[in-house]
Amino acid sequence: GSADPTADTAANTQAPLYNRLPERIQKSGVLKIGGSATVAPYVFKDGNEIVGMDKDLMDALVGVLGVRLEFHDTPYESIITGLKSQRIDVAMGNLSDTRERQAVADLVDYRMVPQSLLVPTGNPKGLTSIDNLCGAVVAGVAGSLSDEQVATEQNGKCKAAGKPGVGFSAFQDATAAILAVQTKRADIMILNGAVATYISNTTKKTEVAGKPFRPRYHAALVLKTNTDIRDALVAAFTELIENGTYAKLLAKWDLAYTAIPAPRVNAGTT
Amino acid sequence: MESDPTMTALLQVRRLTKAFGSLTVLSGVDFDVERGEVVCVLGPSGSGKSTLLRCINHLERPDAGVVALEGEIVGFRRVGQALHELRGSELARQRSQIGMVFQRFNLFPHRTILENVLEGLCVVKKEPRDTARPRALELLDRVGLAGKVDSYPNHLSGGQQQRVAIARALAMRPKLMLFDECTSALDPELVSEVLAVMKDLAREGMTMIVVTHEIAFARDVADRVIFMDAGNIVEQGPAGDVLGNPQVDRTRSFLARVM
Amino acid sequence: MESDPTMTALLQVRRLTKAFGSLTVLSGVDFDVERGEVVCVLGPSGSGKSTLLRCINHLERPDAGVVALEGEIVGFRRVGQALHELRGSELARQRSQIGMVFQRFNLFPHRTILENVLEGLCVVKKEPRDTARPRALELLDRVGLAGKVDSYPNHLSGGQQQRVAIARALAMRPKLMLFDECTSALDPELVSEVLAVMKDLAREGMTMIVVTHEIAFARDVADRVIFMDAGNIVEQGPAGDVLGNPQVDRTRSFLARVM
Amino acid sequence: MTNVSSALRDSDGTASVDTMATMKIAPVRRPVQWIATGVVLILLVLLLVSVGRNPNMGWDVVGHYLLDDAVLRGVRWTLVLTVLIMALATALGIVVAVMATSGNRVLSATAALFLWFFRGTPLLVQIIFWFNLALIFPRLGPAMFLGEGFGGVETNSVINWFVAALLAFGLHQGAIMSEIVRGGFLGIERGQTEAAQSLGMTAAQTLRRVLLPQTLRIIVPPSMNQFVDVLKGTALVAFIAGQDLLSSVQFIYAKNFQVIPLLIVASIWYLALVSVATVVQYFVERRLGLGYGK
Amino acid sequence: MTNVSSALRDSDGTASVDTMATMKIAPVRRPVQWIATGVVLILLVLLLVSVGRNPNMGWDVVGHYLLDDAVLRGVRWTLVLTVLIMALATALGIVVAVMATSGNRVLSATAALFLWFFRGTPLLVQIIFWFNLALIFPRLGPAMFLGEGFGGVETNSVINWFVAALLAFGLHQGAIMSEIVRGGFLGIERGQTEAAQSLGMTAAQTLRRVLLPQTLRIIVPPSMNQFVDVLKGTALVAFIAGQDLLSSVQFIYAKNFQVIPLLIVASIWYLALVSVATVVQYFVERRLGLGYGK
Ligand SMILES: Nc1ncnc2c1ncn2[C@@H]1O[C@H](COP(=O)(O)OP(=O)(O)OP(=O)(O)O)[C@@H](O)[C@H]1O
Ligand SMILES: Nc1ncnc2c1ncn2[C@@H]1O[C@H](COP(=O)(O)OP(=O)(O)OP(=O)(O)O)[C@@H](O)[C@H]1O
Ligand SMILES: [Mg+2]
Ligand SMILES: [Mg+2]
Repeated sequence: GSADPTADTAANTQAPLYNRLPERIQKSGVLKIGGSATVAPYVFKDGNEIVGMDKDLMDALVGVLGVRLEFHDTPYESIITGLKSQRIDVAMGNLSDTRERQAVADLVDYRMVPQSLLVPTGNPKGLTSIDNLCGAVVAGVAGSLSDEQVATEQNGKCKAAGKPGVGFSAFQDATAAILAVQTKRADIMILNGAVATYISNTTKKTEVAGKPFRPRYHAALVLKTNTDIRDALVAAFTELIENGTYAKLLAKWDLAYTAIPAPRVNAGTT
Repeated sequence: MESDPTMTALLQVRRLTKAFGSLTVLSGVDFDVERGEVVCVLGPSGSGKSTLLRCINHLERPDAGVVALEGEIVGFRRVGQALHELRGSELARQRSQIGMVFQRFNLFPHRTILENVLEGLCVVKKEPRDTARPRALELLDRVGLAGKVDSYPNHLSGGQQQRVAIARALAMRPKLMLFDECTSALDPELVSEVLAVMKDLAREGMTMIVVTHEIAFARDVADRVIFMDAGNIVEQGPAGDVLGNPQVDRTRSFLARVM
Repeated sequence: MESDPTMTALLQVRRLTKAFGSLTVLSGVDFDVERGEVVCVLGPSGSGKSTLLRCINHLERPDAGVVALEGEIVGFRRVGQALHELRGSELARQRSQIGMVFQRFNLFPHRTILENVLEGLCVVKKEPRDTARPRALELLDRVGLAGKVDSYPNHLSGGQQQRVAIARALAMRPKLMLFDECTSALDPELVSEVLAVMKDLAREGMTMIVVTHEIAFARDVADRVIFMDAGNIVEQGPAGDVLGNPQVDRTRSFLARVM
Repeated sequence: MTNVSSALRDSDGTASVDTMATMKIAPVRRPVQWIATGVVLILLVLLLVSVGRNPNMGWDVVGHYLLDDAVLRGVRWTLVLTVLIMALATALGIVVAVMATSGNRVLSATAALFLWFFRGTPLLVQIIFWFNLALIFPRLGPAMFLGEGFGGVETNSVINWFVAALLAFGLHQGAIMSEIVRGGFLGIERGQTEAAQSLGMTAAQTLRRVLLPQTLRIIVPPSMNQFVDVLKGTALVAFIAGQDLLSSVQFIYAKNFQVIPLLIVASIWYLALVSVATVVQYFVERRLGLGYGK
Repeated sequence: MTNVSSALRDSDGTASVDTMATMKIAPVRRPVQWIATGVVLILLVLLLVSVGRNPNMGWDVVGHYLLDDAVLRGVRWTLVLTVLIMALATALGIVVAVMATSGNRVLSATAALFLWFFRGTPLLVQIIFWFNLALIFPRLGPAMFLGEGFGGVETNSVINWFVAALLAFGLHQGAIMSEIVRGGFLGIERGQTEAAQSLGMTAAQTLRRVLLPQTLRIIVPPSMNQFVDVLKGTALVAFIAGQDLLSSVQFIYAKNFQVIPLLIVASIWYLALVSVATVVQYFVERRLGLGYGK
């Protein structure tokens, strides 16, 4: 595992929420948080350094909890197993809160992110909303939840209206999906709004079309048995929201629109 | 190449020369073989006997000189004043007229012995299996293997394998048969069964060139014996003369050692 | 196993029996070999000659009967009223006292011929290279290969390879040497050079068992000839008697065919 | 007739050689072997029980998804892909191996270049390239060499994930197979070619009737390694929106986080497919081995 | 001394055999070969130009990242991993091959089971399993067989991505190498073992001094295929947060989305490494080939 070299402050027993932490974490003085460092702008690598919106949030969290952050780059496959084998205590990143996932872990919701439409620059097909997708091909990321669902729904609607249907292909990750849009294999991507904004700012070949829609919670995962850590996280997020750090950080990454008034637990409804 | 086939010898070898790198293996060999003649080639190891046979059916490309079967050059075509090498089906047709039996049998191990004999007939001569089969069976019967037609080569003794190899070559109705030490890889007791088949062939008038170390066979069967050393024909003549009363030292010392 | 080595024959073979599946290859073979004796074993292919040699140095495990070298059972240890097979280093030590030369040479192709001869000395006898080397060179000189010590086996002629194989076996100072048709894979002219080395060995008093088809060699060198057929010793006696005046039909017909 | 000279002594308790020749040879016993078997088996059972009862393995989830429609569809695609790829790769491998051993310098250089490139580049890269070929060549045909204007068919209409996978895997495995086939050719004695030639077979007939059938026997075992490799390797099609076995379980666990049980589902299927393939291999080898060995 | 009987005719313009025997044999010309070379080369150049000038290839980005620190670090990790894995796999392969051919039924069954399992399960699954071994065995040691109470070292402290990769690849490649080594053993004549035995070598000496050195020569070419496979296959460590070449470019394009140029960077490195390996192979084969062939 790769510990973040920037986070090596010693345990601070004076921190406001130090006493909310379970004893074993107080003893070790370390909170181990895992996430996949391949999703800009949430957690990604800049050179050798782990950066991103969620990385900033993690630093702020351990700040109010008074422990040191140990970040583990943890690909999706190893998140639950990592929690169970205690390689990590918490998982954060581009993780949506859904009913299915609530069956496996407890999710502390700390942000609400809508979906966006990403199209080639100039939007050649003039696609601006999920309601005019008839005849288009949608690219999405395997396992991301809304895109496939949206495509299927719209496909049904178009067919019912006697129009050409909506095609859908799911790719391993966002980079592969973007290539599909670039090669005109797909006409449009449906993806997480923050990621879409980041991509359109980075590549110049794509732009965000229409308005964001269907927001959903992003959450930090803990094992269901670790209610103590869950509660500590809720308290920490509450503290960050109240002391203004939360708003400041979201603003820094142009994500102020994803703010929620208070953290919630397992609030996802789809 | 409109020569009258009845006027020339069946096989004419002229100035045949072959080198491997700096090693000259044949240095201008000349001889003829008449129809029905049996020629035995003797000589020490490395003297070029195998290379001579291999040049005759163009398994080896000579550096100079020619081999002609019934007046037709083997392996080359004359264009103006030069010879151009033949390729593909034309060369294959010429080779199919010359049968060859190898020291190590070289049967096709993945086919039964009947299929081995049918192979040339069906693939090269494109005879239908129905008509080829009786002929193959007849040949296998003739070499004494009628009972083994469905065996695989590796399940036969060396002597049996070599007899299949002879049958396989005969199936093509060759005009000339080449034998390259075809009994040297055999157990002593098995040698005689192969030699017996070859004697029969000779008696029936097949033209044969036989490279061998079996002096007794040469004496009994050969019309002519050729003795080679270092890529040259050192001595040749009727079997009785060369073997009984060799004129050249090299022949004499060789015969002393192997007899 | 405390027998007095000077009182018994060097090698005793008793009731030696071996079958492969349902095929009995040796059916109770008995014979002795005295110190310094040269025994030639003749017989048709498949009569069990190779299997006999291979049982003597326990490359093949007999089904019944024993082989004893200087009164010590080869390959087994007596425990109460039964024989238990030896394994590992004890068997290896026994084998190192019996040299064997194979039909197909079986030199180690990845080592030079000097290294081939050193292999047994350095690996099995654990002699230091410095002392082993002069002995290996002397042996290679003795078989006439002093000039080739750094060649690889595949670059030598068959006759040369077989002479290296003999040197390799001799390097172990064996009490008994076994030769299994060690000239059958050779060109006729090369046979004599190997036989010459073997004659020298015999003259120097090495005890040898020689499976061969070279009748002339047997007549010249053997103290005794054993004729085998179908896993039995059919006839044995002084070379002159067995070869000149065979008593048994099978021997007579075999000799007629290979002589 | 024999000149047996050994003394028939039985002094100081040692048996004479003649006595020993009548003794029973003890059947080979291997107590260590049996103890080892026992220990290995017990450890294996303990390990299996330990793994089997581990709640993290989620056997109920495994059971639920083992015959799930999406998984079965994945199995079908994986099989179809693998079979087609191996067929393509074998054909290509034979052609390239013939080129490499042809003695024609242009052909053998082309073969070497082919091998170098397609064996040396990561498969993932090749897959992504083929799938996104339109990025480089929007149209296939003369336009590829001469420029847009010269026309050709639209690339995206020809290359879907399936075609891209076939091309990428086929070329890559073709390169590997060519080495295997070349090894097979080297394993056939020179005398076989010469025997065929002296019967009057042309080079093509020799190849088809003599060399290839014999090579087959040699190349089946290493090809099996390749088959298994491709079977599992097709998982890479997940990168180009393909639908093989592994990507179908990835789709499922991406939603429900049941990573371990779903990977077990995939493993069970792969092991089953490999086992079936091994049985098939056994019979194929037996058929091809006719005429060899005992 | 010769009995030449051919008539020295030169009628109707045909040369006699004797005349033809003096003719020059035309040097082999292959016009088709040269035309083919030309066409292939021209097409290749056109293709290269077409690809080279394509803006989507992003050659400036390629140049920028080719020697990037993160990429170089990836190259180093890939090399270290590959070399260690191959060393491990070869050692393991030899042991398993010896077991498989030992004639001891327990050993050969164990070898077969090993092969079946580790060759048959997808590598990805094996990697994820090893990385998350703590899930099944929180402690390594007696606890694995007997239950938590019996102690052992903490699994997560032992198994990081590197150890997990070594284990997963080492076992998987070890299974494949065992088949390769077994093939090598089969390729050695039985006579070699017998010659060694009759010199008095023990089984271990025979293996070490006679069989293995000769096997080496046979197994180097297929091992090379495996080496190349592992070199590229290590990319799978991306699934367990490893840091090899391919994952290091994936990290970069996750940030800047320059997928194609960065895949080209990886390809260039892989091709370079494979080329170096091929050159090394050439010299190794030449050394091992001493004593064989001409
Ligand atoms: N393909 C080849 N390349 C190089 N040298 C060769 C080749 N074929 C044969 N030679 C060499 O040419 C010489 C003559 O070989 P050839 O096989 O014709 O002899 P031979 O008389 O048949 O001997 P033998 O009785 O051993 O079969 C030998 O020195 C041999 O090493
Ligand atoms: N390992 C084995 N398995 C089965 N049968 C065998 C084996 N070794 C030898 N045989 C058979 O045992 C018989 C005797 O073989 P052996 O090699 O001892 O005969 P030989 O007298 O040496 O014959 P040759 O002169 O051909 O070498 C033969 O029929 C042979 O096929
Ligand atoms: Mg020859
Ligand atoms: Mg024998």
